[in-house]
Amino acid sequence: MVPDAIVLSDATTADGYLLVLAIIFPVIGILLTLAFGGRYVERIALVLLLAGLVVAIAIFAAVLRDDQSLVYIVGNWKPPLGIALRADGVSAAMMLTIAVIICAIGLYARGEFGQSQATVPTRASYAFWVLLLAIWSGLNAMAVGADLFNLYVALELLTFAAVPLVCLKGYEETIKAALRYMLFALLGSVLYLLGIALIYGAYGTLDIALLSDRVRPEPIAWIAAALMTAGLLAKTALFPLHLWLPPAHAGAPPPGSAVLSALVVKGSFILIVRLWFDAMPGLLSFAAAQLLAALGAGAILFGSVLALRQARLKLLIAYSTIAQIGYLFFIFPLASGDSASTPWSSIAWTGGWLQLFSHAFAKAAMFMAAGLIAEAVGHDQIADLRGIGRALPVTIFAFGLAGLSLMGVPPSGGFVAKWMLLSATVMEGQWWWAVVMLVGGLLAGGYVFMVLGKALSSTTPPVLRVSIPRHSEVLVLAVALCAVLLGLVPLQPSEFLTIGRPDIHTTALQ
Amino acid sequence: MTYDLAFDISLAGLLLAIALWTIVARAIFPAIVLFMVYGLLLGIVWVRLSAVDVALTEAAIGGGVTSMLLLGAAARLQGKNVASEQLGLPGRLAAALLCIFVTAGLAYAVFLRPEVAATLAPMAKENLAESGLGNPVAGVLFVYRALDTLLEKVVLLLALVGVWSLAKDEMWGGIPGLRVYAQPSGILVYLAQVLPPIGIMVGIYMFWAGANYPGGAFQGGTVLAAMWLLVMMARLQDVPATSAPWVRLCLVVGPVAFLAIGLSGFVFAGSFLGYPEGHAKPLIIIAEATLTLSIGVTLALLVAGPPERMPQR
Amino acid sequence: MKIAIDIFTVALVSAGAFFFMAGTVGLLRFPDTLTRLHALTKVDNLGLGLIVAGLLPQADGLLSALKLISVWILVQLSGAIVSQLIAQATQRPGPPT
Amino acid sequence: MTSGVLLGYCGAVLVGLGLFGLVTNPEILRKILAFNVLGNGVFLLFGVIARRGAAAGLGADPVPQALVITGIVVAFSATAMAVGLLVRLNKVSGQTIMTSDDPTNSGK
Repeated sequence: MVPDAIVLSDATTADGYLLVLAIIFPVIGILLTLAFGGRYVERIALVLLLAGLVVAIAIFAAVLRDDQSLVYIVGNWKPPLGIALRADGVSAAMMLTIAVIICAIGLYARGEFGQSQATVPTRASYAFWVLLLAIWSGLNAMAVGADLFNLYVALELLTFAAVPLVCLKGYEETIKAALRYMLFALLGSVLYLLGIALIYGAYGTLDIALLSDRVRPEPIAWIAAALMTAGLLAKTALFPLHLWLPPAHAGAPPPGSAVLSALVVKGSFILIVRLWFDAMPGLLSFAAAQLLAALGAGAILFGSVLALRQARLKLLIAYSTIAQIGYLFFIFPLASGDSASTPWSSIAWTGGWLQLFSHAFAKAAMFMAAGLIAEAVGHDQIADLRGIGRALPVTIFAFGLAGLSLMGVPPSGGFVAKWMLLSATVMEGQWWWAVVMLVGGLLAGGYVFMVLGKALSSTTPPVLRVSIPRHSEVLVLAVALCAVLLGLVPLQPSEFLTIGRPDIHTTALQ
Repeated sequence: MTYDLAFDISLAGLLLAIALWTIVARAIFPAIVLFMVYGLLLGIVWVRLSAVDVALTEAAIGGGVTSMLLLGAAARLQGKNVASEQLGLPGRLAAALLCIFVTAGLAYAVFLRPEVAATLAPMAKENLAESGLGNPVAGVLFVYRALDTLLEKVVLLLALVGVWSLAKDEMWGGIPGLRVYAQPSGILVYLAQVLPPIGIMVGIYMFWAGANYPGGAFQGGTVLAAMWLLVMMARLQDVPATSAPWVRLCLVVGPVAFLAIGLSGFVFAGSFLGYPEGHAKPLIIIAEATLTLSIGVTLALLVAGPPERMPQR
Repeated sequence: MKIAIDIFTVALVSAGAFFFMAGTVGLLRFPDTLTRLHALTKVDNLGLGLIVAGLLPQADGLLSALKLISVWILVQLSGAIVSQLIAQATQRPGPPT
Repeated sequence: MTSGVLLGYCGAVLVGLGLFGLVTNPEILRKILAFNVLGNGVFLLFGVIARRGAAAGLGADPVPQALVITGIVVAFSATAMAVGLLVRLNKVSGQTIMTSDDPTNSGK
């Protein structure tokens, strides 16, 4: 039962340098703003956001055109000694999603953290732009990393950017939330590092492609995989390690909440997928996959029920994130089954990733909408949002569109994703996950309509504290529309998401 | 060999006893002092493992700067509300069980050694000549896995931005709230006058020797940081404002130089973070020299904490 | 000749170790901070001094010998100053934090 | 039993001790201290693996050593940030412990 290696070229491909740029551009921004004391922090950040978007589009186009992974061998030192960067179809799609959302959040954040002149920015606005750039660098490094330790550094980059973002407002609860997040994240990274030690000691490499060839289903690999997965689950906030998420995501300023909930928790999720499907393909046993999905199911039920009980809009959205993360973990039992020749040609593989992308857009739109609502009325108590739909029709419309994706109702990316996952449960004969998904969809409907019902209930609009600029509302709508547009992808396994992955794959199941 | 083993057994026993003590000690102050001792003992353990580079790092960081940070925090914390939230006995037992489980799993993993030890040592040594370095650990840090090192420096700077962002709004760009223990003609002032010349020499020597012998930018930078902190704490020099241009310059010069060398690799070596043939060593020395300075300033400012007052004008 | 040097080393290092032990016992047994400090200074001065002196003939060359001596000098310096600081701290009221 | 294996077991115990302190001690500063003990245990395991990989005239495999140095830097940064958060929290609220109150504040 020797799993096949992921056959990948070990030389830099023609457009491979783009992967370096994707990581380095934000870093240049961080160094520049530190050097110049932040006088031009917003402008530097916006220019680099644009550059990063161009790079992400170029990477996507190159992968699409060549129908193969982009590879970059850093310093021309091939693994196992050196570090490689690889972007397959999944990475390219991920990076494009990240780029679009980060750019949208950047534009959105100009309202809160913008600088009118080239003056020294305030504490919060300076920190926000630097942290946003750092998060982008970390996420890109997570998407293209092919070395477990390099991914650890990327993971830390992400954590160190995400934690201060939580307590940017400096209130007592947000500092407490940030500290709790920090402790969870530290425990997570130390467990992940422990797994790296064991893997290096047993197999002498940290390169994912080389590992896939060397890892055997044996105790040391299991211990390492268990430790690393436990650590990453703490960072992904999968039930029951989710305690840190709601106060952290609800406490951050709105653009921060959007980036944390839409993207940051996904960084460690990609790594879990890479670990089980790419680095240690022979280890994903039926029991392990069922356990991961069972935790996901727990997250869906627990997160949704608690979301229904929230009085504050931002907390409701944060609990909804816990629930929606749960769906992602169905990818493990449903894609590793024998209904398709490889996990990536299964419908669950496409469905799982689509869930990730559409949730990213939907959740970003929701937090941005919640931010506009809170700005307009000065609070986010759901009970007092009566009639807000009249005052901010575009925002509430965007919120509703995003809600469609969370519920899994057409037309939306969430619908296509959940439909694919549902069909996979049928194909794999694992109907029990279908039950959870349907209940989760109903509960999501419950909490989305709880908000919409209030917002649309009264005919007299409330008095707004400040008026919301129209372009902010349109921006939120655009992001929500992205989640809807994802619903146009055909209901079949996506070819693009299989690029750069081997044709034959052996899991422990077969 | 048996003498060695006896030494290691007593070393490990002592280390574990002190670690246990730091965890269960009742008061925070003795726990931190014990942690300091623990850090120094760990340094010896690293020497026993033939990892002198790590030993230097551990002694400088674990025994030194980390303890300083923790002591500073312990001194600043007010209103200690201890023991009200102590975990119940069942909770503690469950936690103990979990930890024993993890330890047993790890011990088993240590016990399961592969027949052929996995190692990249021959490969790392074989290719070292190309870079002109003599210290293989520096080779891994600055040649083979230079991307990790570069990103790690960004993490360090990011931690500093994170710490600064905890300041009050009106203190942004101000002076860090490092505790200054100035007593005119006190003994600390004397130490701060005598030690830094020696310390700075040691720091620079550590970075310089790091190319061929154990040492390097990080170890050297830590010593520099300690010297600067000493000088500031004795108020021989004021703590600078975080917005001071020279502070900002010192912070970024190392990462910028390293990144610039890395980017020039695109043109001159055919790869990011590659070094053109024959020029590797001088380039690495430049990167390390600037990084030593940047690391020193960053570490010292991390210990100094967020800005707490504004410069008087 | 070699044997004489070795005997010299063993004698001095043993004596140094004795002072270390005595100092440690003092640290544990003496009643208050100042008397404990008194015990500790013996460790720094005599204990380490004797050990360094004993090791000097075993050094590879002048450079290593100088390194050994500078270790002793640095410990002297820091030991003396830290003792002063601790002693000053005992004069101040309040807990040692 | 060789020294390497012995120190490996030592690392395993340090991980357990650190984990215990991190989970059970309510005082945040003690949690941070325990995290450092835990981290050191992990690094020690790297060291044992490096020592095991001694070859080509090197006393230990340089790759895990380099990873540990990077890891120590990151652990220090983490400690600095956590301490910063703690001191700030203490200043704002006078707290030094991580209360186990339900962070959900569901309802109101």
